[in-house]
Amino acid sequence: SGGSDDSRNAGSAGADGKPRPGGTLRVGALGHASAITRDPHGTQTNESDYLVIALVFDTLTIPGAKTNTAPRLSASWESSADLKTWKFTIAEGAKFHDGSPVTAEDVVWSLKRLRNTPSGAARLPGIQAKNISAEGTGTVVVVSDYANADFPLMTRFASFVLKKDTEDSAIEKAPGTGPFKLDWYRNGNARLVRNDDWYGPAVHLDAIEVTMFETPQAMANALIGGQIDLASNAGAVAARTAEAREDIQVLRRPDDMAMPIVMRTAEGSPFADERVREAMRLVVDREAMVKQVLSGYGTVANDIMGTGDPDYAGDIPQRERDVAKAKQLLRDADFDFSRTYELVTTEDIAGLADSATLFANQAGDAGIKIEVVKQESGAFWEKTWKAGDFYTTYWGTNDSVVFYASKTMVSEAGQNEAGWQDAGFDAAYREAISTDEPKRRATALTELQQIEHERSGYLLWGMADGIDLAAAKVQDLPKLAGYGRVQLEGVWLS
Amino acid sequence: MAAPGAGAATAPRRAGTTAWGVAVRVAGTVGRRVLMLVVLLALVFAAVELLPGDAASAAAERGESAADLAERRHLLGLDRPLWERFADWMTALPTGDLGTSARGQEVTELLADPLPNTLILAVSALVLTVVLSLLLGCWAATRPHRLADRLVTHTSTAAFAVPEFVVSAALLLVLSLWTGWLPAVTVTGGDGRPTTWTMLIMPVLALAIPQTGWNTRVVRGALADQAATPHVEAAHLDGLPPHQVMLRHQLPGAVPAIATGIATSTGLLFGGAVVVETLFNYPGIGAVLAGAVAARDTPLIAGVVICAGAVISLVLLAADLIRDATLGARA
Amino acid sequence: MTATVPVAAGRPPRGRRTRRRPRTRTLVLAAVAALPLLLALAGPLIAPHTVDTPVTAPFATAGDGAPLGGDQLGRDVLSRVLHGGTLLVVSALVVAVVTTLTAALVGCAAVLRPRLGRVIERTADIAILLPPLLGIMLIALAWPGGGRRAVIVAAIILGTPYAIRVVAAAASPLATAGYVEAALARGESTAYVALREILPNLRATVLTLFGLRFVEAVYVISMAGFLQIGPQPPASDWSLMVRENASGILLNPWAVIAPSLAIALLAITVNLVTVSLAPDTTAKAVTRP
Amino acid sequence: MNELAPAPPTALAPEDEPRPPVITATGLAIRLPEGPILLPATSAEIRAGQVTALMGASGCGKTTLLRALVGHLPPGTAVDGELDVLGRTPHHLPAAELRALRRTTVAYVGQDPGSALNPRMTARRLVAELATDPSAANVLGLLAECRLPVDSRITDRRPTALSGGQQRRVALARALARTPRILLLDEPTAGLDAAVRDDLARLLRDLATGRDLAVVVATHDPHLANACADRTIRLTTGPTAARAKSSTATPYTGKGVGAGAGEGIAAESIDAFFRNGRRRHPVLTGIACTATPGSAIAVIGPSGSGKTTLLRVLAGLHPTHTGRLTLDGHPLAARAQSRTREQRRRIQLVPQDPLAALNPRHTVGWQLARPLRLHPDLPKSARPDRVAELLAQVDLPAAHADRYPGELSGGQRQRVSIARALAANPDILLCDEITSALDTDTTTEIMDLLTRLRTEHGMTLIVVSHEHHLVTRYTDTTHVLEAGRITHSDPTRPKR
Ligand SMILES: Nc1ncnc2c1ncn2[C@@H]1O[C@H](COP(=O)(O)OP(=O)(O)OP(=O)(O)O)[C@@H](O)[C@H]1O
Ligand SMILES: Nc1ncnc2c1ncn2[C@@H]1O[C@H](COP(=O)(O)OP(=O)(O)OP(=O)(O)O)[C@@H](O)[C@H]1O
Ligand SMILES: [Mg+2]
Ligand SMILES: [Mg+2]
Repeated sequence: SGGSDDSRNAGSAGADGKPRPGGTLRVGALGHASAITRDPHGTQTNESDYLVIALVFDTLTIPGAKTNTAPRLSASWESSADLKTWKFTIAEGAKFHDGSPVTAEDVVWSLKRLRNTPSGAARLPGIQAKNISAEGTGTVVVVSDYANADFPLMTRFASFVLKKDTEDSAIEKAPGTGPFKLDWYRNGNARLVRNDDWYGPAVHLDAIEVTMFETPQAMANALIGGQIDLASNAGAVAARTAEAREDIQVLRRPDDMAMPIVMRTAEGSPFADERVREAMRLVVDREAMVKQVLSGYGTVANDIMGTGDPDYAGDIPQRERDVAKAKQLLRDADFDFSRTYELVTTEDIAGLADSATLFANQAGDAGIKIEVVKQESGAFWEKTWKAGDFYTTYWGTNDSVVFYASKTMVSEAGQNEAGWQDAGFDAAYREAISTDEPKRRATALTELQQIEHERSGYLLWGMADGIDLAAAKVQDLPKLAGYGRVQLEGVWLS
Repeated sequence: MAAPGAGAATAPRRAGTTAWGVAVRVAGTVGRRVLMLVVLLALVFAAVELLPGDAASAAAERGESAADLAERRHLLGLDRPLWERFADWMTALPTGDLGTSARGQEVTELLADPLPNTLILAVSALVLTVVLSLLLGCWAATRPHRLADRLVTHTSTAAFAVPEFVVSAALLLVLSLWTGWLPAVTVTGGDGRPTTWTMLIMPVLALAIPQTGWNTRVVRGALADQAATPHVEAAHLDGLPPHQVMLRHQLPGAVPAIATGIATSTGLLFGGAVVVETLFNYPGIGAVLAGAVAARDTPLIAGVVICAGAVISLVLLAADLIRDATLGARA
Repeated sequence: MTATVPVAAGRPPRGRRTRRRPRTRTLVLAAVAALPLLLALAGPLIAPHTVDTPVTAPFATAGDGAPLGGDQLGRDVLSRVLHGGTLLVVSALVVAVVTTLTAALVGCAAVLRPRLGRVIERTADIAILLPPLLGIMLIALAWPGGGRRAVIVAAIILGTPYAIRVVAAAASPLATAGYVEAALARGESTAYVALREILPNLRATVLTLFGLRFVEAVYVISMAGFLQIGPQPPASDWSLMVRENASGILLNPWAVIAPSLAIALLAITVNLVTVSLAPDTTAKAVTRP
Repeated sequence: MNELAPAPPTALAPEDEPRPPVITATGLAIRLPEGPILLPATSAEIRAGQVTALMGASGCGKTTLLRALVGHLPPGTAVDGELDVLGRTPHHLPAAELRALRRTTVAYVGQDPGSALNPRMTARRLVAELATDPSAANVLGLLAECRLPVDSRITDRRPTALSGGQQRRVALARALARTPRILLLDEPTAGLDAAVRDDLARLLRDLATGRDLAVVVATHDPHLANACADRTIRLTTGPTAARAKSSTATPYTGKGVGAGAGEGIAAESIDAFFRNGRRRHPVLTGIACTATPGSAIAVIGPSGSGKTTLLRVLAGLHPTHTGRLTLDGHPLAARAQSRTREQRRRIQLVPQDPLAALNPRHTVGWQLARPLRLHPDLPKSARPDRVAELLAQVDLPAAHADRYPGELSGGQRQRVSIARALAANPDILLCDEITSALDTDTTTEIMDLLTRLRTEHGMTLIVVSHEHHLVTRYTDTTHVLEAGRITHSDPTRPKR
């Protein structure tokens, strides 16, 4: 299956007509000096690093617009009938920057290297290193431990391909296969030049200069001051500032970021009772949250994760605020109103702590006392995440309902944030991933989403738009949510 | 009677008047400063150890298991006793090796680019601070209790109270966003340095303004103390012009206190750099430090501390030598 | 013919006569200067809105209901500014008072006990090598639940050695003063000598120190607040406001300017008060024989 | 109104050629509004080429008058009458003109010139700074003129390395360097021994005649006035400083602990030194002396021989020494802090420097009352009376109890310092140049008082002084201290 030709998801050539070749695009991206990573298989907490890596190296697949997995280094893929064995065919004419062709051996070596990193199990779920092999020079075979109709989805973000047997010490200078070659890299900043030999569609830009910014604010200031042409993921406030200016375009990429509130469903938690969770979901004023926390740059959500999925169940009725009903539910569930509940949050991303604050304020209307506790990022991820009763979390890839189901909601999921165990949900999930028959799959997915909407541990009040700011001359910017924003190879300057 | 005072003008030390004596004294002073740096490092090492969490968990990502963490801990050597790690780190120091960060990079390498950048920033700010605060302080001190004096005193107090981030915000708003005179942020080139020198102006100003406030107060205070000494009063009674009284009689006595004030400022400048560099996206040590503390990256923190400590030690050393010189130890 | 020598100090020479007459001018001055301080403390009583309910759009410009516009969540900037000073003032006061008192007592004792003096000098020398902000970060991180208390403790720990040094420096010439020796020789205790003989002569130093310590405490606490150590978001705090709202500075400058001004004003105020209380050190020069 | 008392006609100035006075004061009075009078109405004329001595009891306004001449009065003082210094009135001059007057015409050397010299400049630079001709030759000439041995390296030393007498002469050279027309000196001989004093007198005479200077010397020392003054102006005491007669006051003595009993204080093989870094620099060597109750011992010797140090050793204020101290046979610790309260109360020191001896932040009354607390048997209510009594004993009005030390004259401060030592009711009183700032009458009264305490209550007196007549009149044993050793000890006069 798969292999549609929308690798250029942002491909509409714009009203101005034909793309003009040449020019240097100056991009700002967020990052911290202390977190700089050069290894494509490392943990890139810096967007700037990920951007550079994603332009220099290629993954097997990339996020797409029509189907959420689009081909890249792998031109096409197919699975066995049991949905366990997947075969990826390497794109015609794919070459490393040093001129040598990309072979299946290179890909196998790279995937195995990825699998053997500390977080490899999470990045290639269900795949063991020994089950990755080459078939000839152009095909890679991956065997999953269980049926997984959505496996190609997993190869979108980290499956960067390097030359076989690249030394760890040579990683920083290792040739990639991507649309741009590394000219220089220094402390998070880099200059990339066009790879004229790229196997993909024509690249128009001569070069891309990446500047790392510690704060979105500094990045927005740089854009306003004309020091960069594109501020990647600049945030809503910067967008509002720029809105009035004609020389700056504001790009909204919907369904970019989810900031759900997690309620622990396990026994012993105050939210173990389904009715309490329902009440919480009724108490939140979603419009107000979107307006105040996201400055309006977002959409109301319906407690289902993966809003950008083409299979998203938009027909499930939107839950509205109903304080009276919430109170009734709470009373039925013998909810302890005298207690003050701690809502733990962290300040990793803009708006997260604000959402908690505002929610606490809204919950007060139903007589629920909530105190927001802000934890330092490290402590939050170590102590609260996956363990706390009541906390905020965030996810940046929202184009797959199944992705969330597998990663965070099915009973055995490694990152089951709410400790949720629901037999009905598990069954629906299994049904969905073990078939590639569209109708069966669609029914299963709808069922899955319905259960999630009713009973899960998530309160998803809204989705933040991804917001890029760009100078007026920048054309054909990527429009996909999340990491889709790094696909800058189609951009040109007018 | 020991005079544990920065500004206490004690009897001239006459430890040595020969070249050899001077050398011994200077060596002693340097040795003492180095020893203090070592003590400080030990303290910081221990303090970082007290922090909850460690480098392994800080560098971990979502989905890592306990076994992965233990493995990472072992790789980073975090399972060895603290003193052993400290000893290793210390013994490698003289070879210029600052150890390996929690993310496995050479600390020396991590600091190679940011440190010079921060030094450029801090030194420019320090020079500006010294010049401005001496001028303002002396100017105010020659007009005691007049409007100019009060104005300088209160303005400098306010300037000091207003932290760098407020000054930065104001500068940014006025000099860049509204007028467009200066680049809003620093953009670095392939050589790791800011591409134009104009990018330095705002960060330097943001650092220098609060410190100038503090040092103007110090200078003004030290000069007021000196003004109360009988020999300055006598100089006035001898009919010397005010600038001459200031330069020959008042200022030399105030130098030790001023020098200590400036040394303190150096520490504050490093702190301020953390904020200012973030706001102006300046590629310096401040950003590295902030990240290192968040990540409990002991070797990296220690690396930054030793750099900052060494610079402050140098300033203090200069202060020591100036104090000796003005007290006439070599007379 | 009677001529009066102008009072160089701008206020009557201190002494018996001025002591008896209430120092009206100083009192009035202090009262006026203390007004913003009181406002910071009493602000919550007169704030029009609560600090946590949005009343307008995020970063809305000044207008209906919100005289200084809205902050990043659309909460009333004016109310938050009025609320945001109390804790800052109280924390800074605590830091300044504790630091100054400790410094005054230990500093005086240090000059009477040279060994203690040397220990303190060394400690201060080491403390001075650690950039204060780094110290605060370490202490605050070592005590994660500490919040504001951690910052206060850190500010005290980091500020005291230097403050002691300043007092000791000012006190060291007094240790050999005739009256101190006379007091020691007639059998007074160290505490008495430190408190009643040395300290009164350091009034100017100690008051100035207090003023500067307060300002420094405001600086350090707001710096910590800016770095998200100490006061935590839903709370309104001037430094926090500056940080939170910095991104919207072009949308509603007041959200940043108002708390910044408040911080600056507070510092000037406290300084005015201490300056008006501190005796004029230059006045003593003229009463020499 | 004060009288102009013409000096004995020893003056060399020719009487037949009257020159206009350089300074004229007519009914000049200085007071604080609603406060005490600092200088009662005074008229005087001062002429060039003459040395004018300004004399009068302690606290009569000598220092105040000199300050008025350089336009340097305490802030807030009111000035009545006329003052004309070469056609100008100093306290009315704008800052710039006043500065020019001080720079070129009127040179003032204060009572304590040592601390008025910048400790960071060498003697040579100090003089050159003010010299109208700053050439090396001229500067050395000036220093030589002030009797400093210029051929030694002394001119390259900083003030801290100079003795008190040398400092005084550098200050004088600094004053002369700007070729002034008027030279004002305040108590130039306080604390100096006779030889230095005579030297100075000759120098002043030479300067007045040789340079045609108007020299004004404020002093309480009749010898100096006799030796060099052409004219003497006597200031009478103002009404507020009216003398309290001390003869009526009976000293309070408490229980008279240890009076007449015991063996007194004894020192054995005392070696005292100063530490300078690691090096020791000895001041006293092998000192042995005993003072039995009721005795009076004088310690004399040249300046810098260690007299003050010896007293401080006894008082426990100079702990860097070896040797044995005993009080009534019991060992006495080297540090005052290590002695018992009673021991500390029994030994009292009146220090040499009256300025530093009193805490500027406490009133005279407070400072006198404090030692009274050490008497367990003196009721609290009796303390104010006792304070008044102590003030009367040293010839000060009771109203001075309300004053701060800064509001007293040099001599008044010295007397308060004595009163404070007496307040502790000591058995041993250590007196370090306690009369250096006092006029003859006051000196006599104080010394008589101390003698009475000695004879009636067995108080031991150890006196350091330069004034030979005092030593011979009031003590019975003299120790001569030279370079840290007692070279000889003589009975001053037969024991009573
Ligand atoms: N600031 C002051 N406030 C009140 N009274 C003062 C002040 N200064 C000086 N006096 C008083 O003025 C008088 C004159 O003081 P002055 O110093 O001129 O005396 P003097 O003649 O120099 O005495 P001595 O020989 O003791 O030095 C003294 O009675 C003194 O108590
Ligand atoms: N702090 C010090 N350090 C080193 N030497 C000192 C110090 N103080 C005094 N001396 C020296 O000790 C010696 C004795 O001093 P002391 O004060 O006892 O002399 P004195 O006999 O009282 O002299 P005077 O008559 O001038 O008061 C002097 O030579 C002096 O230079
Ligand atoms: Mg006098
Ligand atoms: Mg002496």
